[in-house]
Amino acid sequence: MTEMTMAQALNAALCDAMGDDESVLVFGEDVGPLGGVFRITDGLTRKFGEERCFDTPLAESGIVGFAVGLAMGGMRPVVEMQFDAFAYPAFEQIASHVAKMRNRTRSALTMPMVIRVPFAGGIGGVEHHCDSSEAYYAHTPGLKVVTPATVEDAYWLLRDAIADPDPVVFMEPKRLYWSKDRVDLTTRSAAPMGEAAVRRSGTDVTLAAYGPTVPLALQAAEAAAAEGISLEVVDLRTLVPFDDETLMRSVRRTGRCVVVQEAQGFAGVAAEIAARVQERCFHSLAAPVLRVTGYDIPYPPPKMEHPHLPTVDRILDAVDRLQFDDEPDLRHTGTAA
Amino acid sequence: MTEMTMAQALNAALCDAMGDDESVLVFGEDVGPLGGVFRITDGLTRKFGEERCFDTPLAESGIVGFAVGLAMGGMRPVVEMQFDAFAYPAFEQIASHVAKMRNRTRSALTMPMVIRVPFAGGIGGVEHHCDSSEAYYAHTPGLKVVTPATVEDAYWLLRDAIADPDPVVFMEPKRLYWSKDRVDLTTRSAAPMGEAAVRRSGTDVTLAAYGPTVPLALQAAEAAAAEGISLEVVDLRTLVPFDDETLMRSVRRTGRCVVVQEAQGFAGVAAEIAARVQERCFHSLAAPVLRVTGYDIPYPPPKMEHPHLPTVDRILDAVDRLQFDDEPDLRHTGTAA
Amino acid sequence: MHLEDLLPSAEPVRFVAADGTETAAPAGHRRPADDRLVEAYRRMVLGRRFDTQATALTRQGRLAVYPSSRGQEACQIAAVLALRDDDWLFPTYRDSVALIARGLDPAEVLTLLRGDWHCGYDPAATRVAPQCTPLATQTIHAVGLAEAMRRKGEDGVVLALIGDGGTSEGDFHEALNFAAVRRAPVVFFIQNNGYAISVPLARQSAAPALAYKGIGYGISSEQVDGNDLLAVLSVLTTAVEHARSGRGPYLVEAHTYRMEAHTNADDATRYRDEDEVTRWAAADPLARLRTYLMNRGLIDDEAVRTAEAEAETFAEQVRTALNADVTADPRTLFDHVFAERTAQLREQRAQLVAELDAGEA
Amino acid sequence: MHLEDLLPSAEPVRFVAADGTETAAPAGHRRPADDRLVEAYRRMVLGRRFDTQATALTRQGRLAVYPSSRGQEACQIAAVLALRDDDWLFPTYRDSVALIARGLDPAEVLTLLRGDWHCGYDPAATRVAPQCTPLATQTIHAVGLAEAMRRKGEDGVVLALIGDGGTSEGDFHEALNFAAVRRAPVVFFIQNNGYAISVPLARQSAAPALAYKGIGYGISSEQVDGNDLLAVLSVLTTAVEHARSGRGPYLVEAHTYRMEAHTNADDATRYRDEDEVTRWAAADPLARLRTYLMNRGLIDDEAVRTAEAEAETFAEQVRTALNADVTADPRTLFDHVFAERTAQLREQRAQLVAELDAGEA
Ligand SMILES: Cc1ncc(C[n+]2csc(CCOP(=O)(O)OP(=O)(O)O)c2C)c(N)n1
Ligand SMILES: Cc1ncc(C[n+]2csc(CCOP(=O)(O)OP(=O)(O)O)c2C)c(N)n1
Ligand SMILES: [Mg+2]
Ligand SMILES: [Mg+2]
Repeated sequence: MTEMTMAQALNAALCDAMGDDESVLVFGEDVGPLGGVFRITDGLTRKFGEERCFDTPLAESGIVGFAVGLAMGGMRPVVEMQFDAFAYPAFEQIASHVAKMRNRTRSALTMPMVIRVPFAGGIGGVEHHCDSSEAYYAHTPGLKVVTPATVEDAYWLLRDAIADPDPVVFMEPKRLYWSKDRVDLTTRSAAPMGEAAVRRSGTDVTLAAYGPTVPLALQAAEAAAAEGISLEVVDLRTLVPFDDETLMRSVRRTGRCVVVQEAQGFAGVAAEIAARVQERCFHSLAAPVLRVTGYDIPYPPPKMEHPHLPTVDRILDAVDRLQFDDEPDLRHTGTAA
Repeated sequence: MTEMTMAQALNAALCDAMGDDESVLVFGEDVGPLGGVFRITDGLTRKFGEERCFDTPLAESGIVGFAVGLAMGGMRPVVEMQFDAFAYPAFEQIASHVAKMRNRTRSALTMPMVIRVPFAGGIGGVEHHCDSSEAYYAHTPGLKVVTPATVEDAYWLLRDAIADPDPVVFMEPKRLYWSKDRVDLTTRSAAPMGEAAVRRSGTDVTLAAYGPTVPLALQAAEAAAAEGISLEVVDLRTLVPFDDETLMRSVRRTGRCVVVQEAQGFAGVAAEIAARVQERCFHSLAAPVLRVTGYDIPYPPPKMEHPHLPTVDRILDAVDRLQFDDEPDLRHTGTAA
Repeated sequence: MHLEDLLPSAEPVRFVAADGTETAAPAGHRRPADDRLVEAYRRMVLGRRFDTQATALTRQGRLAVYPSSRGQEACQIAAVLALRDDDWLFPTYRDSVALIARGLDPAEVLTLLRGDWHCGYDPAATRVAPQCTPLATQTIHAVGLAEAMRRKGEDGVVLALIGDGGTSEGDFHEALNFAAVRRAPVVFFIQNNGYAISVPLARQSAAPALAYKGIGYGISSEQVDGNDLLAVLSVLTTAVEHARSGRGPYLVEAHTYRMEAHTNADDATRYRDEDEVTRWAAADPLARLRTYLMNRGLIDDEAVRTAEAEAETFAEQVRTALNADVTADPRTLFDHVFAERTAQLREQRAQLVAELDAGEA
Repeated sequence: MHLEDLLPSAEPVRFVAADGTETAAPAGHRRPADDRLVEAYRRMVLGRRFDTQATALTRQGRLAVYPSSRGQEACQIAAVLALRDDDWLFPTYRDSVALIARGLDPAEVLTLLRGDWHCGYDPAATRVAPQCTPLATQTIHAVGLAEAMRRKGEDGVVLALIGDGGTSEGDFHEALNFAAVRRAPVVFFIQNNGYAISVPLARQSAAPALAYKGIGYGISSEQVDGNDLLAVLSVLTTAVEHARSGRGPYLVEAHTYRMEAHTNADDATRYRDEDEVTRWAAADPLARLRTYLMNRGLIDDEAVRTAEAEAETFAEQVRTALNADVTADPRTLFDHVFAERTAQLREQRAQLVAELDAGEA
């Protein structure tokens, strides 16, 4: 057991993957000598040389398109988008090629690549540095979308993503980069990519969370326990493919569900989760599936991000609205509207 | 009353808007002498001259970015993206500037522009020509997203969009371009942008649809009526801002809801609608809100688009699954999963 | 690297005038060997016939759509002849004739345009990337693939095709820059056919010539008469050697003309007048090469008849191949989204299969 | 348009050597008037002081982050002096000194970097676009704005700033092309400071110089010694006149150097060695201009003292202005998303207000 940060775990995953497989190439902006602005690629150029980890010209569409060509040629590119909003120039390459190449060639050409995207806020970043863009990718058929919430998952999910035969958009919650944990990466206990994990079991309400909101959900569960309410926390880990089984099993037991997401709410991943849960567990639900998300506004400046972000209080408020007294809550049935 | 196609109504809207307001400029790829590949801008260059309607170099990010600059300078650009997937190169300009400029300048600079996107399929188009991209825009705070389903709406919603002080992504259902109707555009009866419309009243189930799936929903309602089931059809018209009032009023009456969308289902607009409906009408719901959408696959080739697209049968199947006998339907409660 | 090497010739390189007579040999350019020219003629005749056949098939509804390259055959054939079998070609939707010249099965090449499942041929086996529609996106793929080949110790070259309109896209800029910075063995070949659908070159670029874009990236560049097979083949051969020898990428612009409308669905009369088309007809690359080869006695009427007969047989084969109706099984829609179907795709497929069994879909 | 006009000089234009001595006047370039040079010196002293002050404020936590332009003041000041008040400036995050030189309120200029609500100043009133972070995206906005001015009958010019790294983005390519095709009155000014964060120019481009990109679009181009105020001001003035007179856009590359790290948060020792920094310190644009003006007797010790005193007072004002804590009212988060709050935003705002009243958020 050694203590390390999520950033170090991601670095270790890249390092081990490069060591195990010559075809794994890491490139992007400032990932070489600098080691990335978040130091996720720290030391890789020193260890594996310029041929394996290198800086490219400053052009995201070019970086992803270059990776597409390398993948067509049998390589396993792992590219870094420096910040969420700076992946947008690559959107056409991602949506029209990365996601579709296998399909349009009937698997003659495949895209075993990973697009690493540091995402979401909570770090006091200025404009364009804190977008939550996971829904754009999750809505695009042909892409897998993964986001770790623990140090251990950061390592294993990234290893899985790199080993995967299909393209994975790997969303790294910036604010958890410096989160610490004691882990043993020599033996694997983490579930495989594609499975959700119950982080805390409970009986009254299921909290569905992913990436940056998982620690928050756990805090909320802790606080609720003090008030005698038992919350189960499901860490989704993988948004595509989605693990219906684990989540539905939980909701069918608890009969109540709150989805916690940092991204703006409208048409986000939390909407998909709420829709799925009521589609599949309607008769087990004692209350509507509620969402706790960011507001539908551009990500706020550092001094105002706190009021925008989901909080323990908001999660608990949502839990309180789940009609434990079986009285309809008018606040959200829209009669007021 | 004159008979015209949706394409002609859109052309008339552009023509009248340009006539009324000198600052309205129409540009993009092949919108000049050719009149656009769908002829939506037919005759505009002849009527208003090269200064008002013109072809640009072939670069979508440039087209939208150029429009951003024109809007900063007080113009009202109306740009055409030739096909849905060809708007992707402009994604950064749309998400980071069009959507955010007002906010990041505290309204000192505004973006009164319209981005016209011919979207969705049903026209036998080859790859990259039939994407349903509305969710990408609907999930981006700062953008309004509109899609007409009738000839009359095509005219009035486009007029509203051009007159709007904020950026509007105007999604035009390709397959409805040639749909005909007898309309009188001299007097306005159409509801304003921002409001949904009940296209057919019913008592048993609410069908929520938009753009290409509205005519389909109406056919389904017709077929259901024959079987003695009364379906209400709500045409959403505007996805952002969303008209909760009209839809919830309907669902609260019918107690049942099916959302019909052509786009791939995962994290699409239909998911948002299902999530909202159960959040706001839970206690009025006799059954889960079900979705009828495209599959989570890249848009299929012409010969296979039919099995991918929502059909009257699928809508009726969904309606049948709404437990009118009050017996839980296990097919979708996921117990099988 | 001297600036001169990065700038193209002031005038497009040309060996043969429009009337088929040989011009003063352009300085510093080698005339291709005679046997290559005769072979080129054979394939141009075949390509031309294939192209007219494909256009005809759209009228019979056998093809959903077809973008013709009639008038651009010198470029289509030279691009293929300049390459070795182990080199890669990155074509656009307009380059079907090049694929035919490379020996791909016509039915496979036309698969996508028949409305069937995508791309048809096996890109890995043929070393031909799927014909690309999102403009300019393929040019950066070409750079990545070239780098992959280098890493595997292969000395292959990648030739990326692009149109004049496509050069306006940001991806073309990024591709040229990546190729130059990484010294990738890529030849960027612009077929400047004067139009991007309806938009003439003058509205697309104000550059003295598109070939002048190279120097801004440190890329050697040249411009050629795109309807002179000798010129295009000579320059592309030089470009490919340059790339193969590790001297980095090369940019070639060919001045040519799209004789047909953008596709059969397009109405060219809306944006260009017949005189222009007639003028270019006089510069037809196929007639020009035939006259030239005749003048030099490299082919005779007999050879011409043989080539044309061969082309007819080929057209016949294409017709029969496309007579068979496309049978597409919707169940396959879920087969290539991922290596393995996800739980969601298994569910969705099951629903479709149930419908099919119930005879609904 | 002759090719020569589109190609930059073989060597960067320079009037004053690093040691402040005047060099042989570069052919075809006018030396700026003496009074403009003295004024430029005044603003450079002020700009330099503002820059060091801002960096200092990051250490005291008064600024979240600050990208310094120390070493680039000749570019920052010349860019502003070359413009009229009714011309527009499109700056990046690195160009705060230019904004100060244009007379904007320092507290407003630093608003964004203080973590407060966005952009601070009024772009419409100041004719300065919001400092742009998404690289190169502002260059195409500049073209649109220039066209809007032309349409309104104004003879204004737009100067768009961009870094060496930013030139690799597709948007820069599209902006140059749009500007050239539409003959927009835009001056594209590349401050090539040698690095894009940690990436040196050699990994960014293989071009003989970035100024050679112009000819590929039909844009007149020039390169200058970016640490020689006379050269930058002379060339930018020519470029602005060129654009204003309707002759289309102009591209200028200035060779300069970023003396500080990318931002205070960056560690430059990871990617460049001190010797390089020391070498460039000897080419300091401020010292160079001072020596030059002294040699020519255009300023004396007294003038220098006055300028520096003025700068001190200004720095003092900046400190006090930034001492006040930023007070941001979260209710305003919903005020500028749209002209009018949507029903959804009204609901969300109501929830936040309720929380605030309950003292939760
Ligand atoms: C990114 C993108 N935008 C728009 C289109 C639609 N489109 C298809 S072909 C074409 C014109 C291309 O012209 P050019 O590059 O000159 O090639 P040509 O068709 O003349 O061979 C356009 C605009 C596209 N396929 N991709
Ligand atoms: C589209 C985009 N990608 C990446 C970034 C992150 N980033 C900010 S500054 C920078 C380096 C820019 O270098 P350069 O253009 O030379 O300007 P300089 O900072 O040297 O003034 C990068 C990569 C960004 N802001 N925008
Ligand atoms: Mg063309
Ligand atoms: Mg720089």
